Parts: sequence; C-alpha cells; structure tokens
Amino acid sequence: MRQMKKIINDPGNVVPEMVQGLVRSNSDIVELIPNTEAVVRADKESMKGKVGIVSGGGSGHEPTHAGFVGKGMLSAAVCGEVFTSPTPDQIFEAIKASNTGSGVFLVIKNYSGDVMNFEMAQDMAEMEDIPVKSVVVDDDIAVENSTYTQGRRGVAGTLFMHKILGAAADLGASLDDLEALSKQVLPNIKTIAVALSGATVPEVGKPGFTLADDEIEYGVGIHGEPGYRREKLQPSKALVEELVGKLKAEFNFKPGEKYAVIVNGMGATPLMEQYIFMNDVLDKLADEKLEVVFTKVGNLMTSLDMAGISLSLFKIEDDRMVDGLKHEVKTIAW
Amino acid sequence: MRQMKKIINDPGNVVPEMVQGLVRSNSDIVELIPNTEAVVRADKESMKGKVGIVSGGGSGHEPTHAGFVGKGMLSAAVCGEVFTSPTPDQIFEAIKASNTGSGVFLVIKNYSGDVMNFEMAQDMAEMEDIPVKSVVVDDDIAVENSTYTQGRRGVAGTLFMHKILGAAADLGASLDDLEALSKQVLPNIKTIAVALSGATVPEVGKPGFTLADDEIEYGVGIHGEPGYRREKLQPSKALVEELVGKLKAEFNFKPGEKYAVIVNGMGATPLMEQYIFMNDVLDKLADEKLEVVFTKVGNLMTSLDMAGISLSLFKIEDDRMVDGLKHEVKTIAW
Amino acid sequence: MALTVEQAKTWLEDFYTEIEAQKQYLSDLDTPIGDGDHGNNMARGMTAVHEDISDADFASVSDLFKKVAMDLISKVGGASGPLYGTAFLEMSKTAAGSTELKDLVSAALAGIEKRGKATTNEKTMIDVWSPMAEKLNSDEAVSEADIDQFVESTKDMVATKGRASYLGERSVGHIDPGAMSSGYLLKALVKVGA
Amino acid sequence: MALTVEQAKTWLEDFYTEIEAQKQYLSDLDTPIGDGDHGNNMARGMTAVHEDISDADFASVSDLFKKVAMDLISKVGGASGPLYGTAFLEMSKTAAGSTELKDLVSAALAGIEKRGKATTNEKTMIDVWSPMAEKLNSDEAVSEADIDQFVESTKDMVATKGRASYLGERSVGHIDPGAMSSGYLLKALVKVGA
Ligand SMILES: Nc1ncnc2c1ncn2[C@@H]1O[C@H](COP(=O)(O)OP(=O)(O)O)[C@@H](O)[C@H]1O
Ligand SMILES: Nc1ncnc2c1ncn2[C@@H]1O[C@H](COP(=O)(O)OP(=O)(O)O)[C@@H](O)[C@H]1O
Ligand SMILES: [Mg+2]
Ligand SMILES: [Mg+2]
Ligand SMILES: [Mg+2]
Ligand SMILES: [Mg+2]
Repeated sequence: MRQMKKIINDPGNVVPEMVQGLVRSNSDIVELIPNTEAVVRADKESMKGKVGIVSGGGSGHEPTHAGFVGKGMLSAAVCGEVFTSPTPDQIFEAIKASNTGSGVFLVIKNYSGDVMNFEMAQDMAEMEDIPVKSVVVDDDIAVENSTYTQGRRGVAGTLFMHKILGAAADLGASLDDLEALSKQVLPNIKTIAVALSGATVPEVGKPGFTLADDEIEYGVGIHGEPGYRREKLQPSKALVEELVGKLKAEFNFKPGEKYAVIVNGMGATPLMEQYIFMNDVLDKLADEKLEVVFTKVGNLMTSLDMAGISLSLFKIEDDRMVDGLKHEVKTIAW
Repeated sequence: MRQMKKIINDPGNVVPEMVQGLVRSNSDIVELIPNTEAVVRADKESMKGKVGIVSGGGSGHEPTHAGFVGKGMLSAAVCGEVFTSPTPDQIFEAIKASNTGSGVFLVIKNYSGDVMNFEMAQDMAEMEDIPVKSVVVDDDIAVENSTYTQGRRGVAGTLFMHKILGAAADLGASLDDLEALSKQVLPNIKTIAVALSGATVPEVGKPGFTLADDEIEYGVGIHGEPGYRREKLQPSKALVEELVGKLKAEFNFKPGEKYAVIVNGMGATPLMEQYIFMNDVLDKLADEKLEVVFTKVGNLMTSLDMAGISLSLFKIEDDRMVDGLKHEVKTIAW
Repeated sequence: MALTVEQAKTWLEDFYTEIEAQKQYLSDLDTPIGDGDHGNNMARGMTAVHEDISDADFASVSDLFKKVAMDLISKVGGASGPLYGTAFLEMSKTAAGSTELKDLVSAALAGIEKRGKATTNEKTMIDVWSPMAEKLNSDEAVSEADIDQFVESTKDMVATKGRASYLGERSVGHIDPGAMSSGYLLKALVKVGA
Repeated sequence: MALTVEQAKTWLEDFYTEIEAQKQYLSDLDTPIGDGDHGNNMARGMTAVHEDISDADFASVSDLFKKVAMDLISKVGGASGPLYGTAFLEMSKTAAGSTELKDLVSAALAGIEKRGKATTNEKTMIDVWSPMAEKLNSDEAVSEADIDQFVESTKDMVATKGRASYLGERSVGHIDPGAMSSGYLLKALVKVGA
C-alpha cells in the first residue's frame, strides 16, 4: 500500500495546526475565537449593525470556509475535524462572535452531521435570545434527488451562497431579507464533479477510493463519496461535454439565459488544467447560447489531495445577483 | 510506466488553451495581446504615465506570471511553452503594450533561456527607442553560487520583486528609480524548496524525476531541476528545520531583523499542508528572534503537478518595503 | 431494572473499552458506505467521557448522563455526535424521574429520531435502538444475541438517511456503522444487569 | 567551399529531417542534465523553418538565413532559440559578403558566444561550433567523424553554463543536448559538400 505523503506533523493534530498557520499568516483578516477552531473577522467595524453570516463544516476543503471570512463575505467560519462536521459548542461560539445585535444567518452544507450540529447550535443560540436563521445548500446533482434520501450534498456551489448573502448582509439586509434571498438562490445553484484520484484523510492514512492510472470517476463528492460512473480518462472537452450535459438536464437550459460559473480544483489539480477546462466550458456554454456573466477559477472548495475538478453553475434570474457576486470583499481566498 | 493523468486536450496545445481560459474568465483584469500568448492589463488607465513592469517565462508555474498582472503589480506577462522561455518577439509585444511613454522594466528569472530571450527583446525595444531596464532574479539558494556557473535560479522569491516594483511603478517611480530599487531588493530575497513528487510536462508525458513513496528531495527547482539531498519523508517541523537552517546560513540571521515570508505550494500540495508548514516556519523564526512583517501562503509559483513546498524570505532593511508588499493590487492571484 | 450511578459508570467504561478495541473495525464499516471515520469519531468522544467520569463523583445518574452528553456533543462532531449527544441528553432528563431501562432507552430513541429526522428501516442506529425499546417496553428480556441480530438486520437495508443514502441500492450488503456502535453500547448496558 | 541557395536549402531540409528523427533522443539527452525539452524545442523551430522555406524562393543565402533566424527566434524559445537564432542572424549578415563555410561558421560561433556569454569547455554547443570553426579556418577538411568527436568531447566536461550547470560535477558523463543538435546541423552542412 502507498504510504501517505503529506507535509504534516501529527495526523491527529492537523486541524489546530492548520488553523494556527492560517490565522497567524492572515491576522489582518481573521482571528481565532478563543478555545475553538473557529475564526472570525478581524475587522469588527465591518460587522457592526449587520447580520452575521456563519458557515463551516469538516476541514480538508481549504480555503473553504475560513478563506472566505472577511468584510463582504462570511463573518465567521468553524473548522471541524477533517471531513467531520464541527460540534455545536464551536458553532455556537462562532454565532456569538458574529452577532452584533442583528442576528446570525447560517449557511449549512447538506450532510446529516452538519445539519444536526448546526441545528443544535441554533437551539443553543435561541436559548440565549440570538435570532438565527439558516439555509441548507444541496447543489451536487450527482445524487438523485428524492424525498427518500438525505437529499443532495452541499459542494462548491455553496460559495455562490456565501458570496450573495455576504454581499447582502454587508449592504444591510435583515435576517428575514437574507432568508428570502437564500431561498431565491438555492434552487439556482448546481454542481457536478469529476475525480482523477482519491483523497487521503491524515488519520486514515490511505485514499478513500482508488482509481486506475487511466480511470476517472464522474459525480464524486468532496469527501470522496462515490460518483455515478467510472470510465477511461477523457480529454478536457469530453469531460466538459459530460458535465455540462448533466447540468443542462437539471437546469433545462434555454438560449439567452444568464449564468455564473465556478471551475473548482479539488486540491491536486494544477491551475493550468483548470483554465483549459474553463476554456472548454465557456465554448460549450456559448454553443448552448447562454450568457456567462461571472466566472471564477481556482482551488476554492477542495478535497484534501484529490485530483479532479468541479463545475458549478448559478442561474441568474435577477441582475442584482451579479452585483452581489462582484461586490468587493476582503478575504484570504475569494 | 504511469500514464499521464491530466485534464487537457492536446499536449502540444496546452499553453494557448490555458491562456484563453485565463483571459476569458478574467476579462476585467487582463486581455490577450493579439497574436501572442502574452497578457496585458485590461485597466489601461492604471498604466498611464507609469513605467511598465513586464515579466514572464515558461508556462507551468500558474498563477505566475499572468495571475500577477493588474493595477499595482505587473503590466504584462508573457507565457512561454511549458518550462520554456518565451520568444523575443512575444516579449517585445508585451513591452510595447506596457509602454505608455515612461519606459519598461523587465523582471527576468535567471535561466539562460530567459535571460537571452529577454535580452533580445530588450535589443528590439531599444531599436524602437523604448527605454528598457531589467533585473535578473536568482533567489534559489539550493545551488552553490559561483562565478563559474550560470548562477542561481529564479524561483518564488521573484514574487517579492514583482510586488515591490509594481507598487513603486504604481506610485510613479521612474525607470532609474526602479532599477535602483531592484538592486536593493535582489540580495535580500532567498528561497529554498522541498519536493515530494516530480512534475510531468504534458508533451513529455512522464515525470521529470521520480521519488520513492517515502522519499523527499531538498533543493529541487521549479522545473524539476535536481536538488541537493534525498531522504526519507520527515514531519513538517523537520522540513522547516532543514529549510530555515539553509536560509539562516545564507542570511546570517541576527535577532531583531525583519523578514517577509512566502510559503508556496508547488501545485499538488493542499493548502492545509501549506498552513501547517507556515505555522512551523513562524515558530522557528520566532525562535530565531526575527520579526515577521508580512506573510503569504498559497500556490503562487507552481511546478505543474509537483507536490512540495518552497519557502521564500525577504529581509526588510527599509520599512517602505513593507508598504510595497501591502500596496493594494487588482490581480487574479495576489 | 433501575440503573444506579455505579452501574451507569460501569456501563460507560465498558463501552469506552469496547470502542477503543473496535475503533478500526467501526471505521472500516464506515468506509464502503460512509467516510471511514466512525471509529475515530466515537473514540474521540468516549476518550473525553472516560477522562471526565472515571475519577469523578456524580450525585445522580441524571448528572452523569448530562456530562456524557456534553462531552459527546462537543467532541465527536459528524452525524454521530449530535445523535449520541441527544440520546444522553434525553436520558439525563428522564433519569431525573426514572432510571428504569425502558424509560431511558425510550427517551434516547425519541431524541435520536427527532434529531436525525429518521425512523426505522432507514439503515441507521435507530434500527438498533427501536427494537431494543420495543422489547423493553413489552417487558421482554433482551439478550446480547438479540442486539447482535438488530445490528445484523441493517445489512440488508437500503440506506435512506446519512451518508450511506448517497449510495442508494449499493448500500445493501453492509452493516451500518452507527448501528454497530449502538449495538456495543446496548450490549454493555445489558451486561451491567440493571 | 561557397554555399549556394540550393545547397543551403538542402542543408536545412536535411537538418529538419534529422531533428524530426532524433527529437526524442535529444529530449532524452536533455533529461538527466536539463529539462527534457531540447528535442521538442528544436522540432518546433525546424518545422516552422521547413514550412517557410520548402516551397519558397530566396534571392540569396542571406535572405534564406534571415528567414531561418526569424523562425528560430520566434518559435523555439528556451536557451536554444536565441542561440540558433543568433547564429543564423550572424550568418545572414556575413552571407551578404561571403558564403564561404569558414566565414559562415565563424560568424555563427561569434554570435553564439556573445549571446550565451560563454566560451569553450563549458559543455555547450560552443564545444562543437568552436573546433569546427578552427578546423575550417586552418583550411582542414572536416569529416562527420570529426564532428561526432566534438560532440562526444562534451561528455566528460563539467557544465558551467545553461541548466546543466546546476548539477556541477554531476553533469559529467552526459553528452550536452545542444552539442548533439549542433553536431547534426554541422554534419548536414558537411554532407552538402559546399
Ligand atoms: N439522520 C440520521 N438519523 C439517524 N442516524 C443517522 C443519521 N445520519 C447518520 N446516522 C448514523 O450515524 C452514523 C455515521 O456516523 P459518523 O460516521 O460518526 O458520522 P458522519 O456520517 O458524519 O461521518 C451512521 O452509520 C448512522 O447510524
Ligand atoms: N549560455 C549558453 N551558451 C551556450 N549554449 C548554451 C547556453 N545555455 C544553454 N546552452 C545550450 O542550450 C542547450 C539547451 O537547449 P534547450 O534545452 O532547448 O533550452 P533550455 O535549457 O532553455 O530548456 C544546452 O544543451 C546548451 O548546448
Ligand atoms: Mg465524517
Ligand atoms: Mg526548457
Ligand atoms: Mg462517518
Ligand atoms: Mg531544455
């Protein structure tokens, strides 16, 4: 078996050491909430009188979520153990640190652990009279949506939610406004991924799944959840054909519609490949006669050392969404 | 032999497709210079009356160099073939596109190819009466410095040069000022790397070097140039011990000195590991009683899909350098 | 069949020992149909519980369970943290009135169902807690073999809650890891002989 | 020994054919002591040369060489682009006056030395061009075997210019890739029999 090859010290201690490294090298943007692995904006002035936006989840998706804390985006982010939802007490601390009197809005990715831990934290906050509302993002179209399941996973499309809500909160939206906005955004964000290799959780020491040297898997999740099909490695254009095809079926593309696009590297895939892939995506969307109004490329919501890429689309039905996407922020990674 | 696993179309066409993808997804920041693989700022206003700063080199180091084009940093960047210096005609086009009457300053990394091609472009520019000056960056301390060799390689420390000169040009520095400034910066930037795996050039199809599953190599260059020692994989703290040790010997650290720090991922190394490594670096520099005045962590000057990390230090002898590092920019990747 | 503080401590210490022993196995069960961390998650939580209870005195079973709940809630994370945490929180509330096994297990079950928004036959730990509560409530004796069988029953189910639900039909043929750890917990409870 | 336009074209077409055939070998030579791209670099340049000269007419050797120089400068990049480009640029200038082999080769050598800021015994292409120029200038006949021997001589040298210099002593034992491609070029020239 391949030995794990990572630049770490103790596999059981990666999260606190990572959070320390992140906070110490970005002290102008974020600070640690004492006794937690959660970070809050350093710029307190930017939060005054505004609704706080809190997100978080398991670690291993860096720069998500801590990299998106800062003026105009998240107020605080909670870093759980690797691929494990953070605990309610830590989320509660993040809620308290983000509340300046106008309440706090939670952006939760749809995993049973995340949903339950955030809900418990929400209960704790309400017991202390902090008004809290939330949205559960489920943008990964790889899994069949059905009332008989946990539903779809929250993946890189969540960043659209962070960005839109962060901008609105920055402009003074109320908790109710944000809830309404989140409901408007939610059905319009969808994501699909392709993996070229599995990710290795430090404490586990071996990849969550393995692919042959010439094999890829469509539909993999950000924790290595299995996808919907394995096949031989394809050229970028063929990957785009497959993934945009899936998104087309979900959105039911109509000529003239406007979309925002995120191409997200999974951790070990170089930017060069991400740009080549984006180039093919833009060609394909132009073929579909769609108008692309916003684009972002990079390692944004990764899966440790997984090689692969995800494609997120956000259907823009209201031009103010574009303003939200372009709203200026001061974060580590947006 | 392991098959190459990359999201590309034609290995011979990666650079134009990548540049297209980059420009199309960042049209507010950069635009393509017609008939080249070079990009120039979209914001022409920001260049008016200022000296242009042009850099470039082989591709495969993304986001370097095109990711650092924008107000406050580079004026234009030239993207050569993968790991191959761009040609003089393309560099010349970038010089012309960056010249608004005050001349152009070239930041060259010390590789014989880069130096020769940039010199030829400089000759071409001078024949058209465009004043051009340049600096050759050689920050990689892995190689013995000696008048009998090509000298040291230019690697991630070059970003300090880009940032400082870009800020100064933005504030109106003349070509002579920039030359003087570059001479002040040059001896104070030094970098050393460690590789966990080799990089695969698309047209070659196999890694430039291979390491055993438990092996690392100190001192590797950004094109897979061999380093100075191979050994068994070490914990992050031990890597830091080795690399800071090398830098200490070069700089001859004295308590109270100020340094800026870049921790750079080589392409396939997740941000989580980079932050853990940075955490250990900051501990070590604190032990040395050095003051850290600026930090940056991320995939900044990569080597395709190489796993590994580089550590760059910039000794700050003049506090205005810190202002330059913190000067606001509008680029894709800084 | 009412639980004393001493018995409750023995129960939890036995469970801690079992989790330590089965940590790898639980994570292995979580690998094909989950994310391979259930053993680590439970071990993180029970180590905290063990450290907090082994040398401490508790005035009541309710107090003890409250401590356990808080440790599990704040140390485990993931799906099992809130579920086990809620189970002990509900048992703590109930224990203020009664420490009858059937009352405790019924309270835990209700908490898990509410927290997980789940019911039986969804291939989760509920498929162990629910038949357990049922047997206790009809005053039947529950053997370790019975509990093994509850756990085993999850093997043929299609998961419709938790991570395993992403696999749909492909989840069939694997025992649910949370059901297995709940099996350890309830077998340790039976062994205490309250 | 003066070169005609026809001979010069034959020379360059032969060189193009050889580069195509040896592309992989040149890159392989560039792997242990360089970055493994010399074959690709030369092939990219000579493909452009071939496309531009095969069906075109040139009024003079000087014009032909100028075209070749421009193609190499604008297509090759890396270290070899400016070096070969400068060599042909200098030969183009000289050819306006004389197409004597010794004059052409001497001009090329001077250009390469200036561009590369290098001299003999640094394990570069200069170690092929320099003895070639020397023999021609002393009016000695140069055989293909002589050129092979110039190329071979780089094997035992320690590189002090170009990428191979990063290896220091470890560069010994490998033939320099640029010396090898220069060997092909000069052997093709000798074969034309000008
Ligand atoms: N909604 C739910 N209701 C009840 N039990 C659940 C639910 N979701 C998950 N579980 C239980 O939690 C177990 C997984 O726990 P664990 O692996 O620790 O958390 P995670 O899935 O977050 O990694 C499953 O095996 C299942 O028994
Ligand atoms: N400074 C120099 N002077 C002369 N020749 C050089 C110099 N630097 C490199 N070379 C030649 O260039 C060859 C390498 O060319 P190539 O691989 O195409 O470029 P790069 O090194 O940029 O990848 C070397 O084998 C050597 O012969
Ligand atoms: Mg988990
Ligand atoms: Mg090269
Ligand atoms: Mg799990
Ligand atoms: Mg080379």
